[in-house]
Amino acid sequence: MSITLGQYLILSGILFAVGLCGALTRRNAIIVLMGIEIMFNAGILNLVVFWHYQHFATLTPQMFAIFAIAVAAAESAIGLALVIAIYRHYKSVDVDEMRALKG
Amino acid sequence: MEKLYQLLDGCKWLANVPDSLLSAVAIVVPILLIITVFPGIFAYTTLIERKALGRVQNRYGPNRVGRWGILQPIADGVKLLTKEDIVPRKADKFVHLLAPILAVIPSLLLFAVLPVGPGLVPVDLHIGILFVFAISTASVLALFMGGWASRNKFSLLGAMRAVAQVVSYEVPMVLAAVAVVMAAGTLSTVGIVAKQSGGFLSVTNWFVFQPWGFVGFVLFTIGAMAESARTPFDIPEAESEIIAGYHTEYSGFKFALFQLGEYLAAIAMAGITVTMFLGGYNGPGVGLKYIGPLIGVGWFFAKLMTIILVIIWIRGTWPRIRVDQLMAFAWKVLLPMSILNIVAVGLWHYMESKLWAWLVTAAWLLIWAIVLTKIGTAQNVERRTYRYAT
Amino acid sequence: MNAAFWILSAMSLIGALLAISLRNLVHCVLSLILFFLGIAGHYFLLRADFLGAVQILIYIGAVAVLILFAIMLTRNVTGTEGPRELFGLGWWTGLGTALIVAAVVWVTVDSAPQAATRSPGQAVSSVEQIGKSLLNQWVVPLEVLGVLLTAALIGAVVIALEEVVRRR
Amino acid sequence: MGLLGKNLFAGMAVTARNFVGSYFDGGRKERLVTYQYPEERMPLPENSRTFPFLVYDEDKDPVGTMRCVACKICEVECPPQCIYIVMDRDEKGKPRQRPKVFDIDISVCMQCQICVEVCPFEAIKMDNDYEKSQYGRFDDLVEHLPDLLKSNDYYRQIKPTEAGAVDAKLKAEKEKKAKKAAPAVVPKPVPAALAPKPAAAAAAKIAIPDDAPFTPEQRQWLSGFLSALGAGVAVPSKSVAEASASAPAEADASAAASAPAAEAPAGDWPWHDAGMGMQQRMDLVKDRSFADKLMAAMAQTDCHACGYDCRGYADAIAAGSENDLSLCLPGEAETESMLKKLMQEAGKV
Repeated sequence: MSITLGQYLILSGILFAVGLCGALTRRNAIIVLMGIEIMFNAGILNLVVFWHYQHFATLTPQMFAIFAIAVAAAESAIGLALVIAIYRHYKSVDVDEMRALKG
Repeated sequence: MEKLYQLLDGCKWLANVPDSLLSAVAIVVPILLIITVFPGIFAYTTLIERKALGRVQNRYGPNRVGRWGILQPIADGVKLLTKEDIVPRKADKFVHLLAPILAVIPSLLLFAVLPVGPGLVPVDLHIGILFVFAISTASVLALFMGGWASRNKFSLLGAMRAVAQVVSYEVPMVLAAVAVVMAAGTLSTVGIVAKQSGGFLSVTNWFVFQPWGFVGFVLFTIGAMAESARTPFDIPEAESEIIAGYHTEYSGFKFALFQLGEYLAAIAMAGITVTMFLGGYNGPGVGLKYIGPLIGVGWFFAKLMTIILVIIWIRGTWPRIRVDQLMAFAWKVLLPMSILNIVAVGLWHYMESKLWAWLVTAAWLLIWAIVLTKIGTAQNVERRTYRYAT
Repeated sequence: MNAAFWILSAMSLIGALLAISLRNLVHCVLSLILFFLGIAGHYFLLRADFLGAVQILIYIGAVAVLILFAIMLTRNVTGTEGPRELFGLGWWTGLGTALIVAAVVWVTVDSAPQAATRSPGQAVSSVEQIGKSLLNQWVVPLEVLGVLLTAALIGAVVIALEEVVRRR
Repeated sequence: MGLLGKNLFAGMAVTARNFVGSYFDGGRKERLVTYQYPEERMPLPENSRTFPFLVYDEDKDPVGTMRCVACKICEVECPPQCIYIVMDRDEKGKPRQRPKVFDIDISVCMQCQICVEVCPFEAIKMDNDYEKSQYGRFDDLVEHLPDLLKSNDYYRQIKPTEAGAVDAKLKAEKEKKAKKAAPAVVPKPVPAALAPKPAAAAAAKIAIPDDAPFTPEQRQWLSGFLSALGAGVAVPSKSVAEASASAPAEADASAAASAPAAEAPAGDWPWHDAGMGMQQRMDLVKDRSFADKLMAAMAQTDCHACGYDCRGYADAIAAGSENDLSLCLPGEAETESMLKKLMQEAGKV
């Protein structure tokens, strides 16, 4: 019984949920960023799964995945730079303390 | 592996053996070969290095254990195995243990795509070179974890320096490899070596004899040396400044693993240089009927050893350069040079008459080389002025 | 085939779960790396080798190291947190939403007609084709991506160094 | 900015030449500097020194022909006090001029060669054998008499020039002593074992000029030290520093030549023989002068440990200028008690 599309979808769904849970519950900004990374990866995994099961003849899903990975990497770089700048201002990376919008 | 598998499948007296066993054997034999041959080369490279450095400094290398110190690596191995393995009290036990293992795994994986002889490649990935670079970036983590886990300021400093150095020399190395991939048209190492075969005595087609190939060769070797923290770039374990860098707090077997990982990475990178620029197993006599592949393997290891000897020779001569010069050299000289090298390959590829192509690319690269070395090194090598705290 | 799938998914699940639940930050990053390895394994399993190699190269090689550096620069270097501030104020809301999302996914997948199993035919994923199509049909997104990456590069540097410049 | 240019490769050429040279240069010694230790040794310069050893003259009877007379000067002078001597006594308790126990703790010895310089009998010399490592740290590293005894030929072999000078000096003294003893009555037959022991150089008491800025106590020590050095022409005009600065061997020769001591011929003192027992000597001086009695109580070795020779010390005590009776080291308690007894009898104390 080879692996079906459904099983892969469930897997990426769970991973997405785990990433979301991490991003929402944890206080440390870096762990939030990690959660976002996990969500990104779950999404891209979905892409590749659909390419593998249904659209293997074309290359567009893979292209899409490559661009998504690149954007995700750029996003995490910017996110971490923001965290460092905020840390310098607030002297802590605790998400709950970042209330004031004043720069 | 596939070739070995077909070989096994083909011969008659193995016919009744179940197919899965054949494929299992076809997988296990190359793995066993990698695990025995290359650590063996590692052991004897350490001996050759110590003897060569000794002879350069007018003294004998180790000659006490065995005839000319032949058994010295074994003696070192046993010593390191029996040494007490000290873990600092405050160290992060799990990460402290994991770091050496992570240092060795990528180095061994690198050998999976190395074409040792015609048809003798453990696995022929069609994303060979990309796989090599993906794995070698993973070794960066081992450095960092080693330095971080031992909770010691010096090793943390060493780890940060090592990571910065490896990451910043990764870029020119990848771009130098891109030039070769463009010329060879494929990412797979076997394809690249095949592209370099033929020609007079199957030597003239090596990429190193093309202008862009030579520049690529130089850039790649510098990058490889910097990545395995050898010769002029051994800042991470500069004894004088920070004791032994990230593996200060390691002793006994874990230290041996770290050394194994480092040296294997250096040997693997030398192997990749041989594959990409010096025509892998190509050499006079590879084409012969029966003994051709054997001569091919001989050529591969001969080139590998010459590169290792050159690296050792450089280690015996050149001074260590400062961290800021190290970084400046990477970003200001190597990176632009490798991008220009890619342009040169493009030119070479699309010009019909290869002679003209050769001349134009050579001129192009020469001009840029002079310009860059003038600009690049002009600022950063002069004496640093120390402003004392006012 | 099946065994590989289960091992890899177990690896990535454990990696993801640990990444968000451990106290020691560095251990979190290590489990995140385990997660990335699991996903890369999945890509290889699905015959998308180029993506697998790219995933290892970009995520494990760069993003993980980036997060490690971020940890070094922000927290006290030991990287451990007390139990008190492990979970945020409204942590249970986060958990609730995550569960709802998981339930929705589960329901949709189950109710959907049994999707086809692995369809036969030669998968198109050799590096050569990817390279060619990247520079033929996809050349505009590629250039846009290049511009985006340089913008991200410069932006990250400017944000991170903002403070240092003004202080002198 | 020579670094990043041509010089990098010039450096490589140098190391290459060095590397190749070390193999094909006929392995000339100066190219590879290492001595393969256990197989080949580094040749030691002649006056290199490690630990002291005791010299004996004839191989057939090392303990007998040992030059050391157990006068304990080296034991006293040794800065880290690592020498321990017990004088050999025959069954009657008469001191035989030889150490029964002579220990040197080579883990304490700092190889300063002072014992060699202060020994008036050229009995102790510095060896250059450095392979003396042992397993134990304490008693293994104490060298006893049998280990210390080495022949004069060994000494001549390891330090030819120095040994030659010492032999010449000893021969000269022997002739001088023989010449002086010949005209007088033939000295009592001394047991063969002791005969060849050369008498101490009869250097006169060193008179330190009066204007020299020393307290009496320092003066007394200094003169002892100087005479022990066997040096010093006792010409009052020459300053002390210059006297002691001259090399002991050369000065000693001049001292022997111009010894002004108005010294009675040795024959006149039948008791002046270290081999005789205390009682025997006392019988000889029963009817002699008080000074002679005091002299007979001495150990008769003229070893200058007291700062004088035996005659001088006795005269000093008799004249009252010297009131410390315990200076005669070889005599040990025996001489001291005899001196006290004589002083009480004479009512001087």
